[in-house]
Amino acid sequence: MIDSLLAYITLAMILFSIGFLGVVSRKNIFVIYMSIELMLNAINLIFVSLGRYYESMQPQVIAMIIIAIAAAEAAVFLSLIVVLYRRKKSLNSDIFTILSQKDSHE
Amino acid sequence: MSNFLLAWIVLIPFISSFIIGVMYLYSIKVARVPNFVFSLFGLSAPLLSFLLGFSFFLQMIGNDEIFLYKAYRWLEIDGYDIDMGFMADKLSIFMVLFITFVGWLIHIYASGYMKDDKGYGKFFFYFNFFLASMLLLVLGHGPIIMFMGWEGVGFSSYLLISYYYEDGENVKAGNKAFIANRVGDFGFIVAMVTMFYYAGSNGFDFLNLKESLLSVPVPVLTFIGFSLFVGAIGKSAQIPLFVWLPDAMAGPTPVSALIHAATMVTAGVYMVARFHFLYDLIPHVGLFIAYVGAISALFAAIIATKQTDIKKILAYSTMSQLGYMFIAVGLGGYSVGIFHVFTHAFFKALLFMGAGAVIVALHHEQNIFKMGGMKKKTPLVYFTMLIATLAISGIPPFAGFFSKDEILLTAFSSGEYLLWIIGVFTAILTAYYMFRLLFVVFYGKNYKEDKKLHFLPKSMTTPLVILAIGSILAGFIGIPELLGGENLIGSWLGNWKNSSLHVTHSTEIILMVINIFAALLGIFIAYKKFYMYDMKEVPIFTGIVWNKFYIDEIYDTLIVHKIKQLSIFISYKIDVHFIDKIVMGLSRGFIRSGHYIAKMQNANTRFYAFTMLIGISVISTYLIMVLR
Amino acid sequence: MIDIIFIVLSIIAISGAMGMILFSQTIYSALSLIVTILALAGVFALLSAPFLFMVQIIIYAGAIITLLLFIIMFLNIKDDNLPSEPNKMTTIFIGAALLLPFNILVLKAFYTLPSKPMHILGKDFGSINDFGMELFRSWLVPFELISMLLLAALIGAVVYARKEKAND
Amino acid sequence: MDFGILSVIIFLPMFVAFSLLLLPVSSKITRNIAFMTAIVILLLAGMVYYNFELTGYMQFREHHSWISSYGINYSLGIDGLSLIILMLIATLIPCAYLWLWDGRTKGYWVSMLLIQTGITGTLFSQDLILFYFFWEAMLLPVFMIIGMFGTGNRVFSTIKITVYTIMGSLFMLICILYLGVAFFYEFGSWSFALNDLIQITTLSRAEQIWLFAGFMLAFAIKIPLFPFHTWLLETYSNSPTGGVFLLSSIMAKLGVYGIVRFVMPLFPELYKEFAPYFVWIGIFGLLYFGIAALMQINIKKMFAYSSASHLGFIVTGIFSLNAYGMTGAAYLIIAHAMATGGLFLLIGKLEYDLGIKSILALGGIAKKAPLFTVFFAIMLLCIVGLPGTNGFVSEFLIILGTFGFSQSAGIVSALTVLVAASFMFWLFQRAILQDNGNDVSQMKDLNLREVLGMLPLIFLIIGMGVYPDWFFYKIEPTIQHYLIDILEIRT
Repeated sequence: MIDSLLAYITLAMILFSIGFLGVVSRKNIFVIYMSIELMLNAINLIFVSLGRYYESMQPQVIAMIIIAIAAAEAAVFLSLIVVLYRRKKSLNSDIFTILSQKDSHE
Repeated sequence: MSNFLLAWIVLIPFISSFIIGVMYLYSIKVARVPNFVFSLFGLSAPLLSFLLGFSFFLQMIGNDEIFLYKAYRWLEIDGYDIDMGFMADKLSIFMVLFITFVGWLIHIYASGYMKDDKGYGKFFFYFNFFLASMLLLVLGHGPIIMFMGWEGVGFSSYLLISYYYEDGENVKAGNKAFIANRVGDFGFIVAMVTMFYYAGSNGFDFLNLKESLLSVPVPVLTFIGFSLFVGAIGKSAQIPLFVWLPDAMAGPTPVSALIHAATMVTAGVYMVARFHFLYDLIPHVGLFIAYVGAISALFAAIIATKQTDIKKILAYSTMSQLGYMFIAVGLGGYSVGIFHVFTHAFFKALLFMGAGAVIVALHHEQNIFKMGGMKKKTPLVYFTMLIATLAISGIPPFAGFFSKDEILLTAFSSGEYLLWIIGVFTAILTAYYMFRLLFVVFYGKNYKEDKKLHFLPKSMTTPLVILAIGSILAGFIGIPELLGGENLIGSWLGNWKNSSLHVTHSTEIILMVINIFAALLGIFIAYKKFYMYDMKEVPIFTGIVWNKFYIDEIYDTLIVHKIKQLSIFISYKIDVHFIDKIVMGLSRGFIRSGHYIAKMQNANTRFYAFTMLIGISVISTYLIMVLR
Repeated sequence: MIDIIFIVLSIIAISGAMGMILFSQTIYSALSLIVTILALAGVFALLSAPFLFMVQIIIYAGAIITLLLFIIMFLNIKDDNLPSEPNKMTTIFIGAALLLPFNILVLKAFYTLPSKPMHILGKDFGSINDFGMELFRSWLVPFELISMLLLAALIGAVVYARKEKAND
Repeated sequence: MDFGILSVIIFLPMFVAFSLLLLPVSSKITRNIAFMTAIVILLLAGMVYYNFELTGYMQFREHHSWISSYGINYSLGIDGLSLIILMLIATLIPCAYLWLWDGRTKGYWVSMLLIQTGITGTLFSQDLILFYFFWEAMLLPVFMIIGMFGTGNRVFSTIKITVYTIMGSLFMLICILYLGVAFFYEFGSWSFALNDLIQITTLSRAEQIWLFAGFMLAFAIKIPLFPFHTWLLETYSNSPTGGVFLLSSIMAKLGVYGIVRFVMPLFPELYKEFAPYFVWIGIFGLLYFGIAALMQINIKKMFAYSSASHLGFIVTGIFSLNAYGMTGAAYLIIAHAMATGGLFLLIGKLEYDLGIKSILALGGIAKKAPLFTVFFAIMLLCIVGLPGTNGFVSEFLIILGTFGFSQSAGIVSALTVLVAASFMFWLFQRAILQDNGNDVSQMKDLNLREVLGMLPLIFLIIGMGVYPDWFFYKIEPTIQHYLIDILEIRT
């Protein structure tokens, strides 16, 4: 009974929620990144469990593509963090607000 | 029949004015066109029209034929046609004859008067246009066509009055004339529209209206008649829309002669006569018209007694004489009114041209108290002016006597004795102020300067002579039966309601004598006061009469000023501070709230995520509730 | 048996995730994430996805998160470089409350699906063979696009991380 | 006419504009090509006019599917009213180009061409979404031309006109969508074609009134009716000549056209029911704006008020519910477009030569530039409604129609003969004729090109005034169709 679909979905949703909470609550840019990764994993889990449920290979392929995209994301994201940290000596995600062009609107 | 020639009576001056206008523009832009070319076109157009009119006149003798020419369908709406048509009956052809004839003489005079003016071509362009509009007014076969001429006359008078446009005052006078005329036009248009709805079903021309107006209820007819008369008031300068007439003297003198003698101001009288079938049905409005005329006549005569500007005196005298005409047409004596229009055309044109000659001779001096002794210097002008003055004062056998006598006879025989008394009193005043002018200008000794007089060309003096002959003879076409004559004009214009037949011959003689006596009384007073007038200085006048009863000022304060204030109130108060505030306030509200919303766009991604979270939460809650 | 494994893995995964968002030290968070990911790899294995199990361990845990750890260490983060997060717990609780409807909604949606046993399928399902056939038959174009994406990410990363000029 | 002549008329200017934008050509060549385009369109419009049949129904129909899943079609057609407005546009624009000949940049010409596309598209659309599309597309180049080439506080003016017009047209969009949905519920398929939407029967009275109000708001702002007029002053006084020319002479008229084309068939009952209000609003606007114009110092603001005054009169005409008033209104649309367009071109020249907009700083122009004065006078007479110009014919017919609608309204509306005359002639005196001692030596008289540009207008003004029947017979059946078939009024 416990191995029915709902259990896997519940797990995935819990992980997803935790990831979301991490994005919302933490300022540490690394943790935000990791939370996003966690959310991606939760989604992967849903895909895979649905694949198992419908006995289809397609979701697994999608999950695999997501992992590949996560890898690409990791590369870009981490290099960005490196640049940012070099300049501002901070991991606070709020300093990214300097990227907005708010001044030109005033 | 050669009815299409009717259209050419109107078209010839139009075409000639167009040609002159184009040539004038050519002359100022490219190469100078000599003056005689302008005068060639300008003078031939009225003459040709006159000849055409005369040919129609000849065809009309002895029968009651009405010539009708429909040129084209002007417009067609809803299956209803309005034509561009021309109609000549005895009334209109009579008008055409003296309009073109007197107009022609004034044209000749103007060719001498305007000789040195730079805008010679322009002047004839306006002049021919004026004449053409007047002819259109007279020959139109229905109210709409008449109205076109009506407005055209108003506009060309504007052009001519503001002829010397560099001076703002002249243009202002032109504006005044145009706006006052437009007030009249408002009445005309209202009358026309009402007529169209109540009586236009069979066709909107005079012949059909004559029939269909019979079935219209009297209150509506009263309204129509009253509104039409508002139009006549504006055009013919009666109380209360006369203010433009004295100011209209801003134009060159031939313009005054044309406006006052042959065209424009007589249009109102003509219109009432043209709509005689309407006014016959509503005698109470006719009486009102007669009273307005009488009061205007008296009022203008009183003002004229105190004026110093030679042209303004004549202007007020025109207004006064128009008042006489309205007494006649108001009381149903249409032929009498038109008779006076006819005689008046001659002597008033003559008076203005004579005055113009004096003005030119004295190098554009218009104050009569700076003139004097002109009798010796310009004897020809003196004699012609004397004839005209005698005519306007009503001394037999000059033209004015017969027509004025008939008007007063009409008033008396209709039982309107008050009108008659006003008429007679005005006749005394008329004789007085006209002879005051004559004595001061031609006998007075005020003009001391020995400046050489300006030369008067032949073209200016010849028309004077012709008009003087006209002023003597014009009255003879309407000699009353009493004096053994035949009232040619009365019989020519048809068997209109004419109440003069109801008095006995003895009464008629008494009235005639009273009139002559009144004129002589006026002359006598003027002689006493002004013969051999000699005053060292130009007198300075004050008082309510000299200030024309402050009518201009009253209009300025009560109407013009108030409208200006209202205009400022609307455009600078309501629009800016009220309507604009509301609308732009709305937009400012949007902009302000936009600022607040923009504050949320603070580039803080966590904040965005949290907002998103709230959104997800709300939507999910909603969906849970909906999807059971 | 599977149930027990699943429960254990779930507990590990959830506690790892909790740890990740709760630790204030970055390095601990990263280590917690590895735990979660490994636990998830186990769950993938339970779902008859052996290939993904391997990919998860090798690429995710082995490459991506290791890269992350490497960067964290490379940057040599000190405590005062870390942002202060005083409202962390409050936000987490509020957020959790707000997320509850969403979770309920999703679970409600899946609840409508008919229940079905989820035991491990035979060898054929989820093998590399199957996976490869699927990938290169129906997903060839996305696959190629992914390679382009990876290339672009690679170039982007190099451009970003390049040593900056002094005057920048 | 199988090649879709209406589409060619619509999209030729746009095509030319984009080609010119992409090609590296100078502003002079741009201008020449723009002028050629306008001439070609004039010829095409003449072809349409020649082949137009004397019925009141839509002709030259073109129908293509555009967004078929929502029943949005590219559907064009013209009737008598559109025809005369088309002829108006086609005649006015080349004339205006001749006047704008010198000193305009490439962007200016491209904007003008794009505006032409928007205008003609609006005119031909038979599908409400398509209409809305062109209606908005027409505004964008107007904003550009005011914002880029205007004078004074031009950005503020642009914002103001944007706020006003977008607000109005958004309400219209909502109403259009509402109608589409109502059609879907009633007939089970999507359509936004005018002919389909008029068949809707399910709308309650309250819904109808709201929709009517929404449409009327959009058009009232564009016209503008009292009290939505304050954008007009800023915009007219700050727009460049070309912009103000198109705004006053054509776009304002499209507001009136929209009422006749869409509001009347969609809500015939309400149209009849609310007609008295609009007749009086029109008359009120006529007097209100006319009086306001009297004391304006800025010559362009004065003409802005004057325009508004006449447009109020046009609205009175179209709501008079009889053939006289409606024909008169259609005629006044043309007459006023020509006169006011000509006047704005003339004033534009005045401004270009002297750099003056204040009446007080003018004067003595007549002596310096007689031809200018003559043309100015003729335009002015048309505005004033002197017989012999088409202004008179239209004003007379509208007064006639209004009188037929309500006697008191007719009498009040006859005041128009006074209102326009008083401020126009006063302006003429102060700004053109009398010598105020101001320095106007920079003023040049018209050259041959400008005379050529103005002559067609003069010819039409006088020709249409002297022989109106010539121009009437094309539009008469359409008006009858409106009255008998749509409004179901026996005349």
